[in-house]
Amino acid sequence: MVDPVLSLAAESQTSQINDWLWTVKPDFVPGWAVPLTAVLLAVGIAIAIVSMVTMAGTWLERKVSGHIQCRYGPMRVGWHGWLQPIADGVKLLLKEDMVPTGADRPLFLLAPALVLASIFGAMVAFPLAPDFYFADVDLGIFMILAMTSTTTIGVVMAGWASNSKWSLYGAMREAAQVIAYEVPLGIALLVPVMVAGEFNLIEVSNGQAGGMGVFRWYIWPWMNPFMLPAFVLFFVAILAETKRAPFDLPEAESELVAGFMTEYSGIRWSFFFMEEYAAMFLYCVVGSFFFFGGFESPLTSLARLTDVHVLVQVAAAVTIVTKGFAGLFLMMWLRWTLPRVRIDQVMTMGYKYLTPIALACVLGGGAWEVAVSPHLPWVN
Amino acid sequence: MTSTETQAGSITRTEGGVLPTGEREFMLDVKTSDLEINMGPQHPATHGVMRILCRADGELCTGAQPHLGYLHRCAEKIGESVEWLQYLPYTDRYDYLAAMNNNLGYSMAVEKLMGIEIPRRALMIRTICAELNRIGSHLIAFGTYGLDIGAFTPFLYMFREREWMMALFEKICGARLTYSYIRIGGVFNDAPPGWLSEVERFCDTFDVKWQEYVDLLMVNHIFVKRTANVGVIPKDMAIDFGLTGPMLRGSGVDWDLRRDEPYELYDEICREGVFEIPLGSGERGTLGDCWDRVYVRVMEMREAIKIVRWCLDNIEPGPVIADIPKTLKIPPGEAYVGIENPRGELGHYVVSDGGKVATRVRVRAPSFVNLAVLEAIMPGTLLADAIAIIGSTDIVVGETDR
Amino acid sequence: MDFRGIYDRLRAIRAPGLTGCDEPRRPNPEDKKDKGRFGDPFVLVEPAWLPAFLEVARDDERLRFEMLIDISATDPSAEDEHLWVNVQLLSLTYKHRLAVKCLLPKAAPVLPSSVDVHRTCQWHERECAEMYGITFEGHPDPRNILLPEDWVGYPLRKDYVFPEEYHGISCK
Amino acid sequence: MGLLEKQFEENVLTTRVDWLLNWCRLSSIWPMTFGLACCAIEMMAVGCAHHDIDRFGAGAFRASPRQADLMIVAGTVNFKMAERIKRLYDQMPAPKYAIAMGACATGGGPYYKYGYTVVKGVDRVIPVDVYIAGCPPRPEALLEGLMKLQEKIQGSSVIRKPARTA
Repeated sequence: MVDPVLSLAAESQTSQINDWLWTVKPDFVPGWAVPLTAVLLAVGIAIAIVSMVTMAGTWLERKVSGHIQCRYGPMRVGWHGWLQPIADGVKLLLKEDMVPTGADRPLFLLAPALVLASIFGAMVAFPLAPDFYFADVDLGIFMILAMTSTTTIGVVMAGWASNSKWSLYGAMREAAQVIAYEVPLGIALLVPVMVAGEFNLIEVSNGQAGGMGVFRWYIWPWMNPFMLPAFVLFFVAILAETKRAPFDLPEAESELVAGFMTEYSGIRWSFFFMEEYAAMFLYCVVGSFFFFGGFESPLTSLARLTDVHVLVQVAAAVTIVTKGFAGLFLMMWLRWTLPRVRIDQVMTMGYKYLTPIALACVLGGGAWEVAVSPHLPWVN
Repeated sequence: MTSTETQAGSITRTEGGVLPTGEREFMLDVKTSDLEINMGPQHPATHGVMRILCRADGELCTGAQPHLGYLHRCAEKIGESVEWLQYLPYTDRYDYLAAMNNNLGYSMAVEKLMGIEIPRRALMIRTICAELNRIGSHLIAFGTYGLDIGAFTPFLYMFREREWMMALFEKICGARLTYSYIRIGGVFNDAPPGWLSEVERFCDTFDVKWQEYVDLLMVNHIFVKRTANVGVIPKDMAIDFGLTGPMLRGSGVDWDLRRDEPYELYDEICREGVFEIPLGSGERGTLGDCWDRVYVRVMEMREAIKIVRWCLDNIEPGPVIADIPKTLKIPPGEAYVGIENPRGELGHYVVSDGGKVATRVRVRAPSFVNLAVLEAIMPGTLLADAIAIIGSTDIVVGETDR
Repeated sequence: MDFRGIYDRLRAIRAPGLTGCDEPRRPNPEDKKDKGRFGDPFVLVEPAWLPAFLEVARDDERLRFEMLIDISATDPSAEDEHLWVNVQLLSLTYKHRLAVKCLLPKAAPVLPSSVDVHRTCQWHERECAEMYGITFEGHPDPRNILLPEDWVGYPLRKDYVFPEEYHGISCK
Repeated sequence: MGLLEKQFEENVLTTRVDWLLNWCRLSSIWPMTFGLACCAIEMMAVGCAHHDIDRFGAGAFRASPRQADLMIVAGTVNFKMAERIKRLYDQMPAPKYAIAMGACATGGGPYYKYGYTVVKGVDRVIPVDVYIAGCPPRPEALLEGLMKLQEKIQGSSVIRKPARTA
C-alpha cells in the first residue's frame, strides 16, 4: 500500500511531465521552476477535464431534458446549441459577485472553492488511459471515495454561511444523505473489489481484459452473480451521493428554492455545478471500471490489434469517457422521469434496505469468490 | 412524555413516546427554537404569489399560516363600478386557468336575475367549453403537482395537450387564456366550421394521452409513496371547512353540483348517465389524502371528455345568443348561483338595484375557501409533505385574492 | 325542500334570531314605479343571533345545513344606513340551499363570529372585516387577509375614497 | 469584472471583445421562476414544448433570484407585492434585466381605474427594460420581448467606455 498523496508526488503524471520538462529546459531557467511548471500543467489538465465534463454535462442535460420533454433545448448558439455552456460560463463569470449581508463572509467565499478542490482531488485518481494518468494510485477507489465525500463539508459550509434557512435545510439534508449513502456505496464496491482483487482502477480494468471480450466484464452473472445487485446498489447510492433526482433533496427546487446554493450567484454558484457534474462523471467512470470493463471495449481490442501504443491509449480513453457519459445519460434520464422522494424515505432506504442488502452482497460475493470462482475455467 | 419550552416561549412542544430516564433529563436541558420559514411570495411551490409562514422543527412542520393578498386585484369593487357586461372580462382573470367556467358562473347569475331563456345550441357550446376548460385546468393542476413532487417532465407533457386546447379556444373566441366567450344570454359567436370535429379529434387523442399520464405519474411508486397518507382531510373536516370540488370529493363526500343541483344541460346529461362522479376511496392510503384528491382530478378529466362527446353528438344548429340589449339593465333583486368549477363551487352573488351597474358582485372563490384548510392539516407533517399538501389543494392565487 | 318549506321549518323550530323572509315577486302592473324583486328568496336574521341560527340550521334533522358556502357583506348604497351580511348555506344531505341576511347598522357594525359553528367562517369573516369594517366579536385571528396590515379605509364601502399613494408608490 | 469594466476606449479590439461578452450574456438569459397572475401561465407555456424558450438559451428558470438574470414580471402587481418585487430585484446580481409582461405590469391594465391596490405599472418600483403588450401576451409576444432584450444587450458596452450621447 502506498500513501495516495506520496504516490501523487512520486510516480504521478506530474513526474512524467517533470522528466520531460527537464529534457527541454533551457539553461537560464532555474531548476526549481521545473517541478512548479509540472504541477501547474497537471492542474491545468485537471481543470480542463473538470470544466469540459461540466460543459458537456450541462449541454447534455439541457438537450436530453429537452428531447425527453418533446422540445429541442438550446438551438441558437452553434450547432444544436453546443456553445451554450460557453455562453453560460462567460455570463456567470461576468455576473456581480454577491455576498449577502449577514452571511459568514469567509466561509461563504471558501465553500465553493473547497467543493471544487475536493473534486479536483478526486480527479487525481482518475486514469484517462492505461498510460495517461495523474497518479497511478494503488488505492484509487479509496482516494476517489474519500475526496468526493469531502464535498459535503463544503456544502454544509455553504449552507451554514449563507445565513438562509433554505440553504441550511439543503446543507443538513446533504449531510444526512451523504453519510447515509456512503455506507452502502463503499460496501457495494467491495464486491467488485473482491472479484478483481484490486483497488487500483487500471488493474481492475486489466482484470477484465481477455479472450471473452465484453463477456468478461464483471457485471455478468457468470463472473459473480452478486455483481448485478451490487451494481444496482452502487448506482442508487451514487444518485444519492451526487444529489441527483430522485434524491435531489439538498437542492430540491420545489421545496428549498435552490437548497444550499440559494444564496450563491455567478461564478461561485457555477463551482457547485462543476462539482456536481464532475462528481457524476467520476462516479459513472468508477462504475464502468468496476462493472463494465473499464478501458475494455471492442474498440480497445481493435486498437490493440494494430499494436500502436498511442492508438490503444486513445481507444481506451474514448471508451472510458463514452462509458462515463453513458452513465451520465442514464442519470439524466432518471432525473427527468422520476419524482423526488422524501427525506425520511431517503434515510429509510439508505439505512434499512441498502446497507443490509449491500452487506449480504459482500457476504455472498465473497463466498462465491472463495468457493465457486476458483473452479470456473473462464474466470481464471 | 417530556415537553420542552421553546426559546420563543410561546409554543410548548410535546414529544411523542416515552424516553429513557437519562434521556428525559437530557431533553429537559435542551432549548430549541422552532424555525420560522417563509414560503413565498416567490417560491416555486406556492403556485403564484401566496405566502405560507411555516414553523418548522427540523424537517417537521409544526404550524402553517397562509398569508394572502399578494394578488388582490379588487375584482369585487370593479364589479360594482363597471357595467354588467363590462365586468365579464374581469371574471376571466380570477381563476385564469378556468376562465370559461368563470364566465359561465357570472353569466348564469345575471341571467337568473333577468330570467331569460338561453338557446339550446348556446348551452351545448357552453358545456363543451366549460368541460374542455375543466380538462385544461386539471391538466395544469396535475402537471404542477408533479412539479411539486419533483417530476418535471409530466408537466411539459400536459402543457402539450393543453396547447392544443388553447388553439381550440383561440379558434372559437380569439383568446388563449382570457376568453370572455360565454356571455350573458348565450355565447359570443357560433363555433367556426370544422371546430366541432376538431374537438372530437382532440377527445380521441386525449383519451390515449390520459392513460399515459396515469401510467407515468399517477401510479408511479415514488409518487404514490409521496402522496398517499399525506395531508388527510376527513369527511367532517372537509364539510366544516366548506371545501368543495375535488377537495371535497377526494375526502369521499359524494357531492357534485353538476349532478346534485343540475344547471344548464347537466340535468339531461345526468339523466342519460353520461358521466360518473369520481370519488376518493383511500385506494392507496387513507381516505382524503393527497393522492385521492389528485386521483379525483385525473378521473374527472376523463369524465369531462365523456360530457364533451355527448354534447358533440347532440348539438344541433340554431341561434347561440338570446336577444339581449347592448346596455343591460338588470331588474332589481339578488341572486346566488354556484357552479361546479374545476376547483369547486364558484359562487356569484349579485345584487342589482335595477340599474346599469351592479350593487354588489360577490365572488365565492373555491380556492380561497379550500386554502383555509391548510392551517389545520399542515402541522405535524414533514416539510416535503407540506409542499405536497399545498399542491394538492390546487389553488389559483388570482382566485384566492381576487 | 323548497324555500317555503325551509322557512316554515325554521319557524316551527323557533330558529333563534329569525325575523322574517323576503321572496321574489313580479312587478305590480298597476304601479309604474314598482319594478318587482327578482332572484333568490332569503331569510332575515338578527345579527346578534347569527351563530346560534347557523348552529340550529346545521343541527336540525330536517334542515341539515352542514356546509356554510359563503359569508359576505353588501353595502347597498352610500346613503343606506345599513350593511347587509349575506350568508349562503348548503345542505349536502337534502340538497337545498338557504340565503340568510342580517342587517347591520353602519354606525356600529358588530356581530358575533360564527367560527365556532363553521370553521370555514374564519377567512370569510376576516375578508368582510377588512372590506367593510365589520367587527366580528370573538374571532380568533382578526387580521387583514387580503389587504396590507396598514391599509386605511374599507374598500368595498360605497363611500370609499381611493388612496393617493401607498408607501411612496403613487396611485395616480 | 470590476477593474476592467467600462475602462477602455473604443477600438477594434474592445468592440470585438464587447461583442463576444454581450453575445454570451444575451445567449444565456436565465429568467427567475416568478409568476404573478394570468401572464404567468403564458410564461409557463413559453417554457414548455410548444414554444420552448430554451431554444434561445433562456430556458433555465431559476427559483433563486441570486442566479437569475431576468425578472419577467408576469402579472398584476399590487402594493403588497410591489415591495417584494423590489426586494427580489435587488437580490439579483448585476447585470440584470426586467421585462414587464402584459398590460397590468406595464401600466395597471384593466385594473387601472378601480384597482385600489394595484400598482399602475411595475416601472414605478423597478426599472424595466422591455414592455410587452397584451392581456395576457401570447407566448410569441414574450419571445419577441426576449429578442428585443437581446438586441438591447447587444448594444450595451461591457469593457468599452459607454458611448457619449450628444
